[in-house]
Amino acid sequence: MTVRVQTEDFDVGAELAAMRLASKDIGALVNFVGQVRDMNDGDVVSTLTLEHYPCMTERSLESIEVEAKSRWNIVDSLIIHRVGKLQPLDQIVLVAVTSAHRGEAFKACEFIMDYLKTRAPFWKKEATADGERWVEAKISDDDAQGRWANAIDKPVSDK
Amino acid sequence: MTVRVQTEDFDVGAELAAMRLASKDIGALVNFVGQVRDMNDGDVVSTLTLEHYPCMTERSLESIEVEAKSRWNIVDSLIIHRVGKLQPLDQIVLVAVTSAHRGEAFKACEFIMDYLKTRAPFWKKEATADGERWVEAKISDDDAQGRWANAIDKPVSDK
Amino acid sequence: MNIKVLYFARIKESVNYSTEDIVLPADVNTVVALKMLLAERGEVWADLFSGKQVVRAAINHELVDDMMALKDGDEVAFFPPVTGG
Amino acid sequence: MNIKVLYFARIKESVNYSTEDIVLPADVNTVVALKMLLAERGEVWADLFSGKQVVRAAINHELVDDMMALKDGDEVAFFPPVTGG
Repeated sequence: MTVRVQTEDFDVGAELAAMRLASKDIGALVNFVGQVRDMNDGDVVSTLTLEHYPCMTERSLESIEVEAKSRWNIVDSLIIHRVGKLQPLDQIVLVAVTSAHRGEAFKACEFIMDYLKTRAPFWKKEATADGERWVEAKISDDDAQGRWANAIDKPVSDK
Repeated sequence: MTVRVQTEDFDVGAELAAMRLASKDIGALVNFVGQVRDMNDGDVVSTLTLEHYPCMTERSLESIEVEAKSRWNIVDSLIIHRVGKLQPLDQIVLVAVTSAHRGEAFKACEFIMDYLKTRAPFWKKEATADGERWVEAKISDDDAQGRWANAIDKPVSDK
Repeated sequence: MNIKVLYFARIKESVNYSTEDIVLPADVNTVVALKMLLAERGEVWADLFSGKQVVRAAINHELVDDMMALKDGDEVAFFPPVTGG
Repeated sequence: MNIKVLYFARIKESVNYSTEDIVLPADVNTVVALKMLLAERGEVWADLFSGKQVVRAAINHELVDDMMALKDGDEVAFFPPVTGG
Protein backbone atom coordinates (compact mmCIF):
# COMPACT_ATOMS: atom_id res chain seq x y z
CA MET A 1 0.00 0.00 0.00
CA THR A 2 1.48 3.28 -1.14
CA VAL A 3 0.47 6.93 -0.85
CA ARG A 4 2.20 9.80 -2.59
CA VAL A 5 1.20 13.47 -2.42
CA GLN A 6 3.27 15.52 -4.84
CA THR A 7 3.39 18.59 -7.07
CA GLU A 8 5.01 16.68 -9.97
CA ASP A 9 3.08 14.79 -12.62
CA PHE A 10 3.15 10.96 -12.62
CA ASP A 11 3.62 8.31 -15.31
CA VAL A 12 0.48 6.16 -15.28
CA GLY A 13 1.92 3.49 -17.58
CA ALA A 14 5.03 3.01 -15.44
CA GLU A 15 3.06 3.00 -12.16
CA LEU A 16 0.57 0.41 -13.43
CA ALA A 17 3.23 -1.82 -14.96
CA ALA A 18 5.16 -1.89 -11.68
CA MET A 19 2.00 -2.79 -9.76
CA ARG A 20 0.73 -5.56 -11.98
CA LEU A 21 4.19 -7.16 -12.45
CA ALA A 22 4.74 -7.32 -8.68
CA SER A 23 3.07 -10.73 -8.35
CA LYS A 24 1.98 -13.64 -10.53
CA ASP A 25 -1.07 -13.92 -8.27
CA ILE A 26 -2.44 -10.73 -9.78
CA GLY A 27 -5.11 -11.25 -12.40
CA ALA A 28 -6.80 -7.86 -12.27
CA LEU A 29 -5.73 -4.23 -12.11
CA VAL A 30 -8.39 -1.55 -11.84
CA ASN A 31 -7.45 2.08 -11.73
CA PHE A 32 -8.88 5.56 -11.86
CA VAL A 33 -7.19 8.61 -13.35
CA GLY A 34 -8.73 11.98 -12.57
CA GLN A 35 -7.87 15.00 -14.69
CA VAL A 36 -8.67 18.71 -14.69
CA ARG A 37 -11.69 19.63 -16.83
CA ASP A 38 -11.82 23.00 -18.57
CA MET A 39 -15.40 23.60 -17.45
CA ASN A 40 -17.02 23.55 -14.03
CA ASP A 41 -20.51 24.74 -13.11
CA GLY A 42 -20.82 26.32 -16.55
CA ASP A 43 -17.64 28.39 -16.43
CA VAL A 44 -14.35 28.00 -18.25
CA VAL A 45 -11.59 27.03 -15.83
CA SER A 46 -8.08 28.18 -16.72
CA THR A 47 -6.16 26.89 -13.71
CA LEU A 48 -6.92 24.76 -10.69
CA THR A 49 -4.96 25.07 -7.46
CA LEU A 50 -4.99 22.24 -4.97
CA GLU A 51 -4.36 23.05 -1.32
CA HIS A 52 -3.97 20.29 1.25
CA TYR A 53 -3.23 19.65 4.91
CA PRO A 54 0.21 18.03 4.99
CA CYS A 55 0.53 15.01 7.31
CA MET A 56 -3.23 14.65 7.63
CA THR A 57 -3.47 14.08 3.87
CA GLU A 58 -1.06 11.16 3.90
CA ARG A 59 -2.55 9.78 7.10
CA SER A 60 -6.12 9.88 5.79
CA LEU A 61 -5.17 8.29 2.47
CA GLU A 62 -3.28 5.54 4.27
CA SER A 63 -6.25 4.83 6.51
CA ILE A 64 -8.52 4.64 3.44
CA GLU A 65 -6.17 2.04 1.94
CA VAL A 66 -6.13 0.06 5.18
CA GLU A 67 -9.93 0.12 5.24
CA ALA A 68 -10.12 -1.05 1.60
CA LYS A 69 -7.69 -3.87 2.28
CA SER A 70 -9.72 -4.99 5.30
CA ARG A 71 -12.92 -5.11 3.25
CA TRP A 72 -11.72 -6.83 0.07
CA ASN A 73 -9.18 -9.45 -0.80
CA ILE A 74 -6.81 -7.23 -2.75
CA VAL A 75 -3.08 -7.57 -3.36
CA ASP A 76 -1.99 -3.94 -3.31
CA SER A 77 -3.19 -0.36 -3.71
CA LEU A 78 -1.62 2.90 -4.80
CA ILE A 79 -2.83 6.48 -4.38
CA ILE A 80 -0.99 9.37 -6.02
CA HIS A 81 -2.54 12.81 -5.56
CA ARG A 82 -1.11 16.04 -6.89
CA VAL A 83 -1.19 19.42 -5.15
CA GLY A 84 -0.34 22.91 -6.37
CA LYS A 85 -1.26 24.61 -9.62
CA LEU A 86 -2.74 22.55 -12.47
CA GLN A 87 -4.18 23.20 -15.93
CA PRO A 88 -7.01 21.51 -17.85
CA LEU A 89 -5.96 18.01 -19.04
CA ASP A 90 -3.43 17.74 -16.20
CA GLN A 91 -3.66 14.57 -14.16
CA ILE A 92 -4.85 15.11 -10.57
CA VAL A 93 -5.08 11.68 -9.04
CA LEU A 94 -4.32 8.02 -9.69
CA VAL A 95 -5.90 5.25 -7.64
CA ALA A 96 -4.90 1.72 -8.60
CA VAL A 97 -5.78 -1.63 -7.04
CA THR A 98 -4.53 -5.12 -7.88
CA SER A 99 -6.22 -8.38 -6.98
CA ALA A 100 -6.55 -11.96 -8.13
CA HIS A 101 -10.07 -11.41 -9.45
CA ARG A 102 -11.67 -8.36 -10.97
CA GLY A 103 -14.72 -7.85 -8.74
CA GLU A 104 -12.72 -6.97 -5.67
CA ALA A 105 -10.37 -4.61 -7.52
CA PHE A 106 -13.34 -2.72 -9.00
CA LYS A 107 -15.03 -2.36 -5.63
CA ALA A 108 -11.89 -1.40 -3.72
CA CYS A 109 -10.86 1.17 -6.32
CA GLU A 110 -14.25 2.88 -6.37
CA PHE A 111 -14.43 2.73 -2.56
CA ILE A 112 -11.04 4.45 -2.25
CA MET A 113 -12.12 7.20 -4.66
CA ASP A 114 -15.42 7.76 -2.87
CA TYR A 115 -13.70 7.99 0.52
CA LEU A 116 -10.91 10.17 -0.82
CA LYS A 117 -13.52 12.59 -2.17
CA THR A 118 -15.11 13.07 1.24
CA ARG A 119 -12.37 12.42 3.80
CA ALA A 120 -8.97 13.43 2.41
CA PRO A 121 -8.11 17.08 3.18
CA PHE A 122 -7.69 18.55 -0.30
CA TRP A 123 -9.37 21.72 -1.49
CA LYS A 124 -9.67 22.98 -5.05
CA LYS A 125 -9.63 26.61 -6.06
CA GLU A 126 -10.36 27.38 -9.68
CA ALA A 127 -9.51 30.43 -11.74
CA THR A 128 -12.23 31.57 -14.16
CA ALA A 129 -12.77 34.76 -16.17
CA ASP A 130 -14.54 36.18 -13.07
CA GLY A 131 -11.56 35.52 -10.81
CA GLU A 132 -10.72 32.79 -8.33
CA ARG A 133 -13.24 30.74 -6.39
CA TRP A 134 -13.18 27.73 -4.08
CA VAL A 135 -14.88 24.65 -5.47
CA GLU A 136 -17.89 23.63 -3.39
CA ALA A 137 -18.18 20.05 -2.13
CA LYS A 138 -20.87 18.01 -3.85
CA ILE A 139 -23.72 16.32 -2.04
CA SER A 140 -23.39 13.51 -4.58
CA ASP A 141 -19.94 12.74 -3.18
CA ASP A 142 -21.40 12.27 0.28
CA ASP A 143 -24.02 9.99 -1.25
CA ALA A 144 -21.33 8.01 -3.04
CA GLN A 145 -19.36 7.56 0.15
CA GLY A 146 -22.45 6.81 2.22
CA ARG A 147 -23.44 3.77 0.20
CA TRP A 148 -20.33 1.90 1.40
CA ALA A 149 -21.54 2.11 4.99
CA ASN A 150 -24.22 -0.49 4.25
CA ALA A 151 -22.37 -2.36 1.55
CA ILE A 152 -22.53 -6.11 1.79
CA ASP A 153 -19.10 -7.11 0.69
CA LYS A 154 -20.00 -10.30 -1.09
CA PRO A 155 -18.18 -10.33 -4.40
CA VAL A 156 -20.37 -11.54 -7.25
CA SER A 157 -17.75 -11.48 -9.97
CA ASP A 158 -14.55 -13.25 -10.64
CA LYS A 159 -11.70 -12.43 -13.00
CA MET B 1 -15.55 3.56 -29.34
CA THR B 2 -12.73 1.27 -30.35
CA VAL B 3 -12.24 -2.50 -30.38
CA ARG B 4 -8.97 -4.24 -31.16
CA VAL B 5 -8.34 -7.99 -31.13
CA GLN B 6 -4.67 -8.73 -31.61
CA THR B 7 -1.82 -11.12 -30.86
CA GLU B 8 0.61 -8.30 -30.00
CA ASP B 9 0.96 -6.75 -26.57
CA PHE B 10 -0.33 -3.21 -25.95
CA ASP B 11 1.07 -0.14 -24.20
CA VAL B 12 -1.36 0.74 -21.40
CA GLY B 13 0.25 4.11 -20.66
CA ALA B 14 0.08 5.27 -24.28
CA GLU B 15 -3.49 4.03 -24.75
CA LEU B 16 -4.75 5.74 -21.60
CA ALA B 17 -2.93 8.99 -22.33
CA ALA B 18 -4.45 9.16 -25.82
CA MET B 19 -7.93 8.55 -24.41
CA ARG B 20 -7.86 11.06 -21.58
CA LEU B 21 -6.23 13.80 -23.67
CA ALA B 22 -8.90 13.48 -26.38
CA SER B 23 -11.22 15.98 -24.69
CA LYS B 24 -11.14 18.65 -22.01
CA ASP B 25 -14.61 17.46 -20.99
CA ILE B 26 -13.05 14.31 -19.57
CA GLY B 27 -12.65 14.32 -15.81
CA ALA B 28 -12.46 10.58 -15.19
CA LEU B 29 -10.76 7.58 -16.75
CA VAL B 30 -11.44 4.14 -15.32
CA ASN B 31 -9.75 1.10 -16.74
CA PHE B 32 -9.21 -2.57 -16.18
CA VAL B 33 -6.09 -4.53 -17.11
CA GLY B 34 -6.33 -8.32 -17.00
CA GLN B 35 -3.20 -10.42 -16.89
CA VAL B 36 -2.34 -14.12 -16.94
CA ARG B 37 -1.98 -15.65 -13.47
CA ASP B 38 0.48 -18.47 -12.89
CA MET B 39 -2.09 -20.48 -10.93
CA ASN B 40 -5.61 -21.58 -11.78
CA ASP B 41 -7.75 -24.07 -9.86
CA GLY B 42 -4.73 -25.03 -7.81
CA ASP B 43 -2.39 -25.86 -10.69
CA VAL B 44 0.62 -24.03 -12.03
CA VAL B 45 -0.11 -22.60 -15.47
CA SER B 46 2.86 -22.27 -17.83
CA THR B 47 1.10 -20.94 -20.92
CA LEU B 48 -2.38 -19.78 -21.81
CA THR B 49 -3.70 -19.94 -25.36
CA LEU B 50 -6.65 -17.78 -26.35
CA GLU B 51 -8.81 -18.93 -29.22
CA HIS B 52 -11.55 -16.70 -30.62
CA TYR B 53 -14.20 -16.50 -33.33
CA PRO B 54 -13.02 -13.80 -35.73
CA CYS B 55 -15.66 -11.31 -36.87
CA MET B 56 -18.04 -12.36 -34.09
CA THR B 57 -15.48 -11.27 -31.51
CA GLU B 58 -15.24 -7.74 -32.86
CA ARG B 59 -18.97 -7.54 -33.41
CA SER B 60 -19.84 -8.67 -29.90
CA LEU B 61 -17.32 -6.29 -28.30
CA GLU B 62 -18.66 -3.41 -30.37
CA SER B 63 -22.21 -4.19 -29.34
CA ILE B 64 -21.13 -4.27 -25.68
CA GLU B 65 -19.62 -0.80 -26.11
CA VAL B 66 -22.79 0.47 -27.76
CA GLU B 67 -24.84 -0.91 -24.90
CA ALA B 68 -22.56 0.72 -22.31
CA LYS B 69 -22.76 4.05 -24.10
CA SER B 70 -26.56 3.87 -24.19
CA ARG B 71 -26.72 3.19 -20.44
CA TRP B 72 -24.24 5.74 -19.13
CA ASN B 73 -23.13 9.21 -20.08
CA ILE B 74 -19.59 8.33 -21.12
CA VAL B 75 -17.25 10.05 -23.55
CA ASP B 76 -15.44 7.07 -25.06
CA SER B 77 -14.52 3.44 -24.52
CA LEU B 78 -11.70 1.17 -25.63
CA ILE B 79 -11.41 -2.61 -25.58
CA ILE B 80 -8.18 -4.35 -26.51
CA HIS B 81 -8.15 -8.14 -26.21
CA ARG B 82 -5.24 -10.38 -27.07
CA VAL B 83 -5.45 -13.83 -28.67
CA GLY B 84 -2.86 -16.54 -29.21
CA LYS B 85 -0.25 -17.84 -26.79
CA LEU B 86 0.45 -15.97 -23.55
CA GLN B 87 2.58 -16.47 -20.44
CA PRO B 88 1.96 -15.56 -16.77
CA LEU B 89 2.22 -11.77 -16.24
CA ASP B 90 1.30 -11.13 -19.89
CA GLN B 91 -1.51 -8.65 -20.40
CA ILE B 92 -4.71 -10.19 -21.78
CA VAL B 93 -7.22 -7.38 -21.92
CA LEU B 94 -7.59 -3.63 -21.46
CA VAL B 95 -10.97 -2.00 -21.01
CA ALA B 96 -10.93 1.78 -20.57
CA VAL B 97 -13.77 4.28 -20.26
CA THR B 98 -13.68 8.07 -20.10
CA SER B 99 -16.42 10.34 -18.78
CA ALA B 100 -16.96 13.72 -17.21
CA HIS B 101 -17.64 12.22 -13.77
CA ARG B 102 -16.25 9.12 -12.14
CA GLY B 103 -19.41 7.19 -11.23
CA GLU B 104 -20.40 6.53 -14.82
CA ALA B 105 -16.90 5.52 -15.91
CA PHE B 106 -16.68 3.00 -13.04
CA LYS B 107 -20.05 1.47 -13.88
CA ALA B 108 -19.51 1.36 -17.63
CA CYS B 109 -16.05 -0.20 -17.28
CA GLU B 110 -17.25 -2.94 -14.94
CA PHE B 111 -20.32 -3.55 -17.12
CA ILE B 112 -18.15 -3.99 -20.21
CA MET B 113 -15.91 -6.47 -18.39
CA ASP B 114 -18.86 -8.46 -17.05
CA TYR B 115 -20.47 -8.67 -20.48
CA LEU B 116 -17.19 -9.45 -22.21
CA LYS B 117 -16.71 -12.37 -19.80
CA THR B 118 -20.02 -13.96 -20.75
CA ARG B 119 -20.74 -12.83 -24.32
CA ALA B 120 -17.50 -12.34 -26.25
CA PRO B 121 -16.37 -15.54 -28.03
CA PHE B 122 -12.95 -16.13 -26.50
CA TRP B 123 -11.82 -19.44 -25.03
CA LYS B 124 -8.81 -20.08 -22.84
CA LYS B 125 -6.74 -23.23 -22.90
CA GLU B 126 -4.07 -23.57 -20.26
CA ALA B 127 -0.96 -25.71 -20.18
CA THR B 128 -0.15 -27.29 -16.82
CA ALA B 129 2.23 -30.05 -15.73
CA ASP B 130 -0.61 -32.51 -16.51
CA GLY B 131 -1.00 -31.26 -20.08
CA GLU B 132 -3.42 -28.89 -21.75
CA ARG B 133 -6.98 -28.23 -20.62
CA TRP B 134 -9.78 -25.85 -21.56
CA VAL B 135 -10.69 -23.36 -18.86
CA GLU B 136 -14.25 -23.83 -17.63
CA ALA B 137 -16.61 -20.88 -17.56
CA LYS B 138 -17.43 -19.60 -14.07
CA ILE B 139 -20.92 -19.37 -12.67
CA SER B 140 -19.76 -16.22 -10.88
CA ASP B 141 -19.28 -14.55 -14.28
CA ASP B 142 -22.90 -15.25 -15.19
CA ASP B 143 -23.92 -13.80 -11.83
CA ALA B 144 -21.79 -10.72 -12.45
CA GLN B 145 -23.36 -10.17 -15.84
CA GLY B 146 -26.86 -10.92 -14.59
CA ARG B 147 -26.89 -8.12 -12.04
CA TRP B 148 -26.83 -5.53 -14.85
CA ALA B 149 -30.15 -6.77 -16.16
CA ASN B 150 -31.93 -5.20 -13.19
CA ALA B 151 -29.51 -2.37 -12.59
CA ILE B 152 -31.09 0.97 -11.97
CA ASP B 153 -28.74 3.28 -13.75
CA LYS B 154 -28.95 6.20 -11.41
CA PRO B 155 -25.44 7.44 -10.78
CA VAL B 156 -24.85 8.31 -7.15
CA SER B 157 -21.34 9.63 -7.48
CA ASP B 158 -19.74 12.52 -9.22
CA LYS B 159 -16.13 13.20 -10.10
CA MET C 1 -31.51 -25.26 -47.15
CA ASN C 2 -27.72 -24.91 -47.04
CA ILE C 3 -25.88 -23.68 -43.98
CA LYS C 4 -22.31 -23.43 -42.83
CA VAL C 5 -21.48 -24.77 -39.37
CA LEU C 6 -18.45 -23.75 -37.30
CA TYR C 7 -17.12 -25.38 -34.13
CA PHE C 8 -14.84 -23.76 -31.57
CA ALA C 9 -12.58 -24.61 -28.64
CA ARG C 10 -13.32 -27.83 -26.76
CA ILE C 11 -16.15 -28.68 -29.16
CA LYS C 12 -13.94 -28.29 -32.23
CA GLU C 13 -11.41 -30.66 -30.66
CA SER C 14 -14.07 -33.19 -29.65
CA VAL C 15 -15.75 -33.45 -33.05
CA ASN C 16 -12.49 -32.90 -34.89
CA TYR C 17 -14.13 -30.46 -37.28
CA SER C 18 -13.68 -26.71 -37.42
CA THR C 19 -16.19 -26.05 -40.19
CA GLU C 20 -18.53 -27.91 -42.55
CA ASP C 21 -21.30 -27.21 -45.03
CA ILE C 22 -24.57 -28.99 -44.31
CA VAL C 23 -27.67 -29.43 -46.45
CA LEU C 24 -30.55 -29.49 -43.99
CA PRO C 25 -33.67 -31.67 -44.32
CA ALA C 26 -36.81 -29.56 -44.59
CA ASP C 27 -37.91 -30.23 -41.00
CA VAL C 28 -34.62 -29.04 -39.48
CA ASN C 29 -35.19 -25.30 -39.24
CA THR C 30 -34.16 -24.27 -35.73
CA VAL C 31 -30.95 -24.39 -33.72
CA VAL C 32 -32.30 -27.12 -31.46
CA ALA C 33 -33.37 -29.22 -34.43
CA LEU C 34 -29.88 -28.86 -35.88
CA LYS C 35 -28.40 -29.95 -32.54
CA MET C 36 -30.60 -33.06 -32.60
CA LEU C 37 -29.49 -33.80 -36.16
CA LEU C 38 -25.85 -33.55 -35.14
CA ALA C 39 -26.48 -35.72 -32.06
CA GLU C 40 -27.61 -38.53 -34.36
CA ARG C 41 -24.06 -38.82 -35.73
CA GLY C 42 -23.13 -40.92 -32.69
CA GLU C 43 -20.87 -40.96 -29.66
CA VAL C 44 -19.00 -37.67 -29.34
CA TRP C 45 -21.74 -35.83 -31.19
CA ALA C 46 -24.51 -37.33 -29.11
CA ASP C 47 -22.60 -36.46 -25.97
CA LEU C 48 -22.26 -32.81 -27.01
CA PHE C 49 -25.52 -32.07 -28.76
CA SER C 50 -28.24 -34.06 -27.04
CA GLY C 51 -28.62 -31.51 -24.26
CA LYS C 52 -26.39 -32.93 -21.55
CA GLN C 53 -23.80 -30.19 -22.03
CA VAL C 54 -24.12 -26.44 -22.36
CA VAL C 55 -23.38 -25.63 -26.01
CA ARG C 56 -23.85 -22.03 -27.02
CA ALA C 57 -24.93 -21.12 -30.53
CA ALA C 58 -24.45 -18.06 -32.72
CA ILE C 59 -26.06 -17.32 -36.06
CA ASN C 60 -24.24 -14.90 -38.32
CA HIS C 61 -22.08 -13.75 -35.39
CA GLU C 62 -24.93 -13.09 -32.97
CA LEU C 63 -25.52 -15.18 -29.85
CA VAL C 64 -28.90 -16.89 -30.15
CA ASP C 65 -30.96 -19.29 -28.11
CA ASP C 66 -31.90 -22.80 -29.19
CA MET C 67 -35.36 -21.79 -30.45
CA MET C 68 -33.88 -19.50 -33.09
CA ALA C 69 -34.97 -20.23 -36.66
CA LEU C 70 -32.41 -21.08 -39.35
CA LYS C 71 -32.37 -19.49 -42.80
CA ASP C 72 -30.68 -20.58 -45.99
CA GLY C 73 -27.09 -19.35 -46.09
CA ASP C 74 -26.76 -18.93 -42.31
CA GLU C 75 -23.39 -19.28 -40.62
CA VAL C 76 -24.10 -21.26 -37.45
CA ALA C 77 -21.42 -21.59 -34.75
CA PHE C 78 -21.35 -23.95 -31.77
CA PHE C 79 -19.05 -23.38 -28.83
CA PRO C 80 -18.72 -23.85 -25.06
CA PRO C 81 -19.47 -21.01 -22.63
CA VAL C 82 -16.90 -18.29 -23.27
CA THR C 83 -13.88 -17.73 -21.02
CA GLY C 84 -12.15 -14.58 -22.26
CA GLY C 85 -11.14 -11.46 -20.39
CA MET D 1 -4.89 24.19 28.21
CA ASN D 2 -2.82 25.16 25.20
CA ILE D 3 -3.77 24.12 21.68
CA LYS D 4 -2.66 24.93 18.19
CA VAL D 5 -5.36 25.84 15.65
CA LEU D 6 -4.97 25.60 11.87
CA TYR D 7 -7.28 26.99 9.18
CA PHE D 8 -7.46 25.83 5.58
CA ALA D 9 -8.80 26.87 2.19
CA ARG D 10 -11.78 29.25 2.18
CA ILE D 11 -11.75 29.47 5.97
CA LYS D 12 -8.08 30.43 6.07
CA GLU D 13 -8.76 33.22 3.57
CA SER D 14 -11.83 34.45 5.45
CA VAL D 15 -10.21 34.70 8.87
CA ASN D 16 -6.84 35.67 7.40
CA TYR D 17 -5.04 33.25 9.70
CA SER D 18 -3.37 30.00 8.79
CA THR D 19 -2.34 29.00 12.30
CA GLU D 20 -2.45 30.32 15.85
CA ASP D 21 -1.77 29.15 19.39
CA ILE D 22 -4.68 29.53 21.77
CA VAL D 23 -4.85 29.24 25.56
CA LEU D 24 -8.29 27.86 26.27
CA PRO D 25 -10.48 28.85 29.26
CA ALA D 26 -11.21 25.84 31.49
CA ASP D 27 -14.80 25.45 30.25
CA VAL D 28 -13.78 25.22 26.58
CA ASN D 29 -12.96 21.55 26.25
CA THR D 30 -14.74 20.31 23.12
CA VAL D 31 -14.62 21.20 19.43
CA VAL D 32 -18.04 22.81 19.55
CA ALA D 33 -17.06 24.92 22.58
CA LEU D 34 -13.96 26.07 20.69
CA LYS D 35 -16.12 26.99 17.71
CA MET D 36 -18.34 29.10 19.97
CA LEU D 37 -15.28 30.79 21.42
CA LEU D 38 -14.03 31.66 17.93
CA ALA D 39 -17.50 32.88 16.90
CA GLU D 40 -17.32 35.49 19.69
CA ARG D 41 -14.49 37.22 17.82
CA GLY D 42 -17.07 38.92 15.61
CA GLU D 43 -18.22 39.23 12.02
CA VAL D 44 -16.30 36.79 9.82
CA TRP D 45 -15.67 34.49 12.75
CA ALA D 46 -19.29 34.53 13.85
CA ASP D 47 -20.38 33.82 10.31
CA LEU D 48 -18.11 30.77 10.06
CA PHE D 49 -18.24 29.27 13.51
CA SER D 50 -21.73 29.87 14.91
CA GLY D 51 -23.17 26.87 13.08
CA LYS D 52 -24.56 28.45 9.91
CA GLN D 53 -21.85 26.91 7.75
CA VAL D 54 -20.44 23.43 7.55
CA VAL D 55 -16.97 23.59 9.08
CA ARG D 56 -15.16 20.29 9.44
CA ALA D 57 -12.72 19.69 12.27
CA ALA D 58 -9.71 17.44 12.71
CA ILE D 59 -7.74 16.80 15.88
CA ASN D 60 -4.17 15.61 15.45
CA HIS D 61 -4.86 14.77 11.79
CA GLU D 62 -8.02 12.75 12.39
CA LEU D 63 -11.46 13.91 11.29
CA VAL D 64 -13.65 14.36 14.37
CA ASP D 65 -17.15 15.50 15.12
CA ASP D 66 -18.06 18.59 17.12
CA MET D 67 -18.57 16.69 20.36
CA MET D 68 -14.94 15.55 20.46
CA ALA D 69 -13.05 16.49 23.62
CA LEU D 70 -9.91 18.63 23.43
CA LYS D 71 -6.67 17.81 25.25
CA ASP D 72 -3.70 19.96 26.10
CA GLY D 73 -1.27 20.11 23.16
CA ASP D 74 -3.85 19.15 20.51
CA GLU D 75 -3.49 20.34 16.95
CA VAL D 76 -6.99 21.35 15.89
CA ALA D 77 -7.76 22.10 12.24
CA PHE D 78 -10.84 23.77 10.76
CA PHE D 79 -11.68 23.51 7.08
CA PRO D 80 -14.57 23.40 4.59
CA PRO D 81 -15.85 20.09 3.21
CA VAL D 82 -13.03 18.59 1.14
CA THR D 83 -12.95 18.73 -2.66
CA GLY D 84 -9.97 16.65 -3.80
CA GLY D 85 -9.78 13.80 -6.27
